[in-house]
Amino acid sequence: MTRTTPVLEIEDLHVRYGGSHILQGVDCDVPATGVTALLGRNGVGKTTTLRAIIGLAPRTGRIRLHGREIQRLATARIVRGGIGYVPEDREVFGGLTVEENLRLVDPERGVDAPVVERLFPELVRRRGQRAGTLSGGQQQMVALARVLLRENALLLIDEPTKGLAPKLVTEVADVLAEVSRTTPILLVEQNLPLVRRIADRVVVLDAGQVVHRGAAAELVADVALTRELLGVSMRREGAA
Amino acid sequence: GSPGQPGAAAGGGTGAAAGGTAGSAYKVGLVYSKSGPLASYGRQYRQGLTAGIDYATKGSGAVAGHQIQITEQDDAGDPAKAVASATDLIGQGNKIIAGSTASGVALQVAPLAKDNKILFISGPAAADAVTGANRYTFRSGRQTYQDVATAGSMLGDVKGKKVTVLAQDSAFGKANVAAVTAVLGSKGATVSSVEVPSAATDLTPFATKVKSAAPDLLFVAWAGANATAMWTTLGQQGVFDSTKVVTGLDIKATHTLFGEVATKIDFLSHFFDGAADNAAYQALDAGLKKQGGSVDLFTNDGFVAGQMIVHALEAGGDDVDEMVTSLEGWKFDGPKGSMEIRAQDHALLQPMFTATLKKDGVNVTPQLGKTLDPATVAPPVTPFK
Amino acid sequence: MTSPTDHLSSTHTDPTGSTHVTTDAQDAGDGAGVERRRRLGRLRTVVPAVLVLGVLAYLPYVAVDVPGVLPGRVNGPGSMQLLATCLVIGGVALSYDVLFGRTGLLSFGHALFVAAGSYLLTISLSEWSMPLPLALVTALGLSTLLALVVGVVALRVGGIAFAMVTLAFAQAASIIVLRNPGGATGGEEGHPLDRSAVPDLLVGVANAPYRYWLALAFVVVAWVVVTLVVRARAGHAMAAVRENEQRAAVLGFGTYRVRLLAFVLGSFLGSLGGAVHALVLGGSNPHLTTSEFTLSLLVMVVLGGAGSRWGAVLGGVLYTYADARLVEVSSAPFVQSLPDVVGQVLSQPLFILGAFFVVVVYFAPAGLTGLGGRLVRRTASR
Amino acid sequence: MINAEAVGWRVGGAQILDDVSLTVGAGELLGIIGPNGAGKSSFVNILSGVTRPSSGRIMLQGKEVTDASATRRARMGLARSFQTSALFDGLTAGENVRLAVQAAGSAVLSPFRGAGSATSEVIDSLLTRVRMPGRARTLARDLSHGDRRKLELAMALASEPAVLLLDEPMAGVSAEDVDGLTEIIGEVRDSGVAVAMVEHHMHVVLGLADRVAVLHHGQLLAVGAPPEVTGDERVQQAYLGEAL
Amino acid sequence: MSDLLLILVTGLGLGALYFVAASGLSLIYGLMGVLNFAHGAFMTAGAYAAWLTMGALPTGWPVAGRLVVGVLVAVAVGGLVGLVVEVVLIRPLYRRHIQQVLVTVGLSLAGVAAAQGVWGADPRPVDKPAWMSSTTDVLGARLPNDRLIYLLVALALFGGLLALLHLTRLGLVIRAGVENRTMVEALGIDVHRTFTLVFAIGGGAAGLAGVLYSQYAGTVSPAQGGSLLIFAFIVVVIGGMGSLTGTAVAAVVVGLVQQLANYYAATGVGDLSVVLLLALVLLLRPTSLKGATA
Ligand SMILES: Nc1ncnc2c1ncn2[C@@H]1O[C@H](COP(=O)(O)OP(=O)(O)OP(=O)(O)O)[C@@H](O)[C@H]1O
Ligand SMILES: Nc1ncnc2c1ncn2[C@@H]1O[C@H](COP(=O)(O)OP(=O)(O)OP(=O)(O)O)[C@@H](O)[C@H]1O
Ligand SMILES: [Mg+2]
Ligand SMILES: [Mg+2]
Repeated sequence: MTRTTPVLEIEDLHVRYGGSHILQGVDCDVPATGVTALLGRNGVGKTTTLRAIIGLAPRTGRIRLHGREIQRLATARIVRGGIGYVPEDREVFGGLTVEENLRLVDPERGVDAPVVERLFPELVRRRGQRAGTLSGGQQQMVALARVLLRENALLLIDEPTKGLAPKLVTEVADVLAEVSRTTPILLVEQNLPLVRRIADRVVVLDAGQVVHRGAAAELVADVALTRELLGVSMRREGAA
Repeated sequence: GSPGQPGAAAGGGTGAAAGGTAGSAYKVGLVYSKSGPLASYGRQYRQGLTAGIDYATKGSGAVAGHQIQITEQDDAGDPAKAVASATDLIGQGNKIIAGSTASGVALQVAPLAKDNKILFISGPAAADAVTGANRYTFRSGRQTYQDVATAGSMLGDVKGKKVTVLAQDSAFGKANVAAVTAVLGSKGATVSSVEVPSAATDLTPFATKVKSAAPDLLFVAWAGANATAMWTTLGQQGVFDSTKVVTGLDIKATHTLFGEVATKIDFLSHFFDGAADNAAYQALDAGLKKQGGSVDLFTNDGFVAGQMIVHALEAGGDDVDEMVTSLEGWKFDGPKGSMEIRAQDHALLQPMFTATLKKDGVNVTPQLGKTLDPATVAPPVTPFK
Repeated sequence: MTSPTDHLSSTHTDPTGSTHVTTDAQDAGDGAGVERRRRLGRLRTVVPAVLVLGVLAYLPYVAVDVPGVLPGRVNGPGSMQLLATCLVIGGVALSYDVLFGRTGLLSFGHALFVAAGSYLLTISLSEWSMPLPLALVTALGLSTLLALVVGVVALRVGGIAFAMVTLAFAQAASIIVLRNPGGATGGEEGHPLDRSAVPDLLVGVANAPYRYWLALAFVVVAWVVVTLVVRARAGHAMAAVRENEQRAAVLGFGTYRVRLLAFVLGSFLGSLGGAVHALVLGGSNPHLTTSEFTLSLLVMVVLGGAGSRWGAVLGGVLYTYADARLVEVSSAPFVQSLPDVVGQVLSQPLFILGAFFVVVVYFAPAGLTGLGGRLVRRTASR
Repeated sequence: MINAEAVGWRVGGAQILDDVSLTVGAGELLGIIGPNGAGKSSFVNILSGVTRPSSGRIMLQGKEVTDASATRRARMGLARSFQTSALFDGLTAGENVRLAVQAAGSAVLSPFRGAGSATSEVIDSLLTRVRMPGRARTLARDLSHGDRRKLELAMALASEPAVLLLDEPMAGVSAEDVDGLTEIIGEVRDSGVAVAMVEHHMHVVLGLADRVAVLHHGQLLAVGAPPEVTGDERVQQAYLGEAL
Repeated sequence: MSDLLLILVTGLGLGALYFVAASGLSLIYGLMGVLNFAHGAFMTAGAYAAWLTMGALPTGWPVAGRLVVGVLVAVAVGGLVGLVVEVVLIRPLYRRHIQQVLVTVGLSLAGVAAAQGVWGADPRPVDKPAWMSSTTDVLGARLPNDRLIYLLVALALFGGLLALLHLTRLGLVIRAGVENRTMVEALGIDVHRTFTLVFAIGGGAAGLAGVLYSQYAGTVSPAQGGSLLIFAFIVVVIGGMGSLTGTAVAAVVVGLVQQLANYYAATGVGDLSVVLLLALVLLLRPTSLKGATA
């Protein structure tokens, strides 16, 4: 791997909610290419990390996007600065139509943007349906399409395949792989086979701290390490 | 040690202010609207009261060497607050309570007077029910019945005439309808009423109803903010073309609110600037000027209350029953003219006025019509329950 | 979108992540020592309550002057009457919290039941010439029946819609009271209490301490009832309905029945408060029927802290106290000395109350008790 | 234990479910799979009484419950979890479970009936069972996503139901815990409960299900033993694709 | 016949007034979930602003001219009040809907009291153009001219607001922000400004309603806004909470029902008619209020 300057640098990131100290000094870089997977057990702070980057969690520490500090900016500014965010619970606008959901980001093209037509033809068919009545998988498509409408310096994607049918998981994996060719992605994912397939690097969190950093292939190869960090082996999972 | 008597003062004394010894003050409590919707009535009353006490004590503010010490409390028009304030004042040893700008307050405070055997002199509250409430309750203003009787006088002989009452559908409105029916109906008029729900915003339907009833006399009993809209609507629908319209004249600030039709209305009046002239009136006028006020509707009630308080104290000193006895049947001259407190039910018999409004530019001033004799507008006797 | 329960999420959490709603229930601890801890916990809620009750019950013997705070002596009639009114309203606020804080029912019609208790008592005493006990039973019975009927209808909808239906019912009642049907309610002038029908101990200025005790007794009754209910299954069911109604239904709670129970229970306590109010004040007045009164109940509960017994009572007491005493502030000399416009504005008690309320909502969103709890914890952790 | 007979559901002019008939017997686990938007959650909603079908009948323990409320069905021994967690957010995890335990009790709703004190052990054991011990005092709102899923399952188990409906219990659960939860669900089934489970994790479905039903565009595409179904070409086409 | 015409026309005029009063309320509620109890105070502010303005302008001007300036000032003042209230009081309480509502309750108490302190509780007369206080004879009915003005203003407001919500990007952002403000921000859209704008628009509409109502009543008084607010609430609820079209329909229905009941029904029914209507709608069509329940 060539050593380029990272797109995102996180130094000593802390998040506290009242008395509980959720992130306790996270340090990591996201390189300017490929997929970086953020892994960890339930509740270790993966989502919180993404939310802290985007400015949705109360944070201290330093976060730099392309060398520019962003930890004091408001969410909207950060996003306009080039970070796209796909939240864990999809959070589509249920009362708005599919079309309106997309037009929110791209007033001109919306559903008719080439990227949507190519990746999510289902949405084009359902453009007039209220997003709240879409199935879980369909909503995930809206959430993804929404950020892809814009040029991004970095995408933060939180468990995009959660609740998707196997076939769609494959499709989403393909979409992400393709997107990652042009845009770096910081991906939170529980589906280890998918991680193995598209991630270049992994960062593993435990109890609010980074406990492992390295190439994805390395982790996959090391059964003992995988078991220690994540409680399972990637290989066996993949066999299922 | 043992806790002693609940409510007793420290050291087991009997009541905080036994008072009475020469030189100590006579305590008078005032419970009236200093704030709230009736605050301007309250202010007039208060200014009148100061002038009245001044007049009756010849400027000394004292009765037989005892200074009259007034303690005020604001009821904001809320009976609950009034009861609490009155309890407090009575507890502090006030033997006389005066005030009650709102009828609700008067009717809830009156029982306290009886319970605690203190003198209560109700203020501007117009409810008929205050008269005859109990032996300890008096009033210093007029009552609804006297208003209505004044209106009736404007028709001359009402026999066979059609009278319509336009009133709000509330206890106040109903009281007016009942009074009109009693006063004019008994003299042979046919009385009907148009009652307006308190929730109504647009009054056109009621104006239309009045119009189609085509009465000889329309009596309007209205209290509330949408009076201007009501008058405008009556004017627009042409009620004034065919009917004599009578209503009560309220405080000065409202004289400009009749809009276009101001000069077409016949007013009955309890009191206004220029309604009468005697020593008491001049004292009132002078007293108000000193306080930066001017003669207006309820300044009379305050002034009269002042006269009654001083008279009661002169005769009774500290003895409430003496005070009551001294007031019963008392005849005196108030700013309106000669007054009499009827012994049977403590009705305040007093002259009433009729008036019209004169517009000159933006100014609107009332002009005196007739002055009615107390007897012709006297309410029937309602003995104590 | 919004539901009246949204707020609860914020009211019940403070930044430390602990909750106050659940103090009764935090015994879901681990195995051993649970029983002891529970008993301790119970002790911790009972002891302060008994202490406060003791102090309050003794007040009529305290002949101390607290100038500015109370009118005259603590046990003087004025102070006693004022405190009695405060307590009654505090109890009524507690009854409202059964609906609002516990079950998440935003009712704008609670005034209806308080007024029903008050008016039905005064009416059955003088109009129907009943003896006091019978009149009391009649008033409570009829009010509860009314609550049942209104509840059955209004609970068909939820959220803001429920608020508006209850408002509609209360408005209707308010209009009816003002219309003075058959001379029964006295219209805007209210209906005085028939003095001859109640014990002498409750009449007259000198007996204000007895009215005070009566009010205190009402608060105790309401407190005990609410405590029992909150600890019982029904209380847990109410919390479940408040937090997530659909979920509660799927678990097998009859949510309609739970809400109805809360509604009727709250209304029953409210009408009891209304009846005591009539006795303490010596009459019923139409202010009780207005939606402003319900609104002020809401204000009280939030002021003190929704979903907490201390909060509701404290809110009610403080609100009533402030409402009564602010008049003094407005006429204070320093206000008179202010520039004209400022002075004119400040001389309106409602202005001060409204502004104070905004400040409380703003700086103590969990209510005054929440604020107190936070301070206690903060100093403790130092 | 529970059967759906020719269930159909239309909403807003669209036929979401069409003539679906399925039965789950005691001690049986039926896996329900199908593409996103096939109508799986809608079907679970109809079984549990959250929505009413436009046609067809639902039988629970031999009685018709088509028009019975969710509450009634819960009382008859039916429990369910939701696809997107539906918890009492303002209460702690322990209280959530306790409510579920209490709701299951058949006692009438008496305002003065005690809350029941023996439940704290039950609560702890339930939480331990779903692999989240020691979280009893955390507010549900503050739980991480995976923990919410587990709590959801604990609540469904709390009532010791006769019929258990699970809507994607594994979604978002960390890989480590998937096996554990799979095991729990297996145990529940083995204790004689009729379980219907919607799930996209194929290895979970294949490992657990006695039979698998495939929904596609609101219709039953196939029902049968797992190998049979996964072997079906149409199922591969519509649902599995080339699995990862 | 002429009576019926008169009742219908005044009913429509009343409905128009209710709509103007309710539209700002509905907008703010629908979009921000804040049931704005201070709306009445906003209306009062508008009414007094217009009254003061009209009084300050040279009396040589025609009344209609002064009124037009007054209306503009009232809308501006209403908008400004809304803006300030949102920025200072509502925004920091973001997501705590009940607290937001309570703040507005506090404001409504304080606002009315302040007006009362400064200008007194008594109503003050306002100037009304002569044409507006006169009538036009149609089929024997004397129709008050001002009702036509109210109708036109209401129609223009309705059209303008609909266009704003459904045709503009601002409208789209507003509708999305209502559902999930955080997510709108996470899409890179500054939602604060949008919401402030909504409050300002709502406040402006309230200011407008305030002047119209003071013209209607012929006076200004501190409690005026509050009395209109009750009807505005009812209209908003019947209209389905936050639906602008629903609000418009409900306003007309409430206006007409009130007038008809007051004229044709026995005394007492008119009083309860609106409340009965509300209860009926809620009980027969509770689903139309789902938006409010969810
Ligand atoms: N608003 C909050 N207040 C308090 N604690 C919170 C809050 N949000 C999250 N937490 C806590 O922070 C921790 C980390 O949560 P987070 O959602 O980041 O976990 P995660 O790694 O994404 O887990 P999962 O895989 O389950 O999604 C959890 O223990 C959670 O309970
Ligand atoms: N109220 C509604 N109005 C219109 N369409 C609806 C409504 N509810 C559901 N649908 C549609 O019905 C279909 C089935 O939805 P359902 O949620 O049951 O899917 P699912 O099989 O659970 O999908 P997933 O696996 O993604 O959760 C979807 O296409 C959805 O868009
Ligand atoms: Mg997460
Ligand atoms: Mg689903």
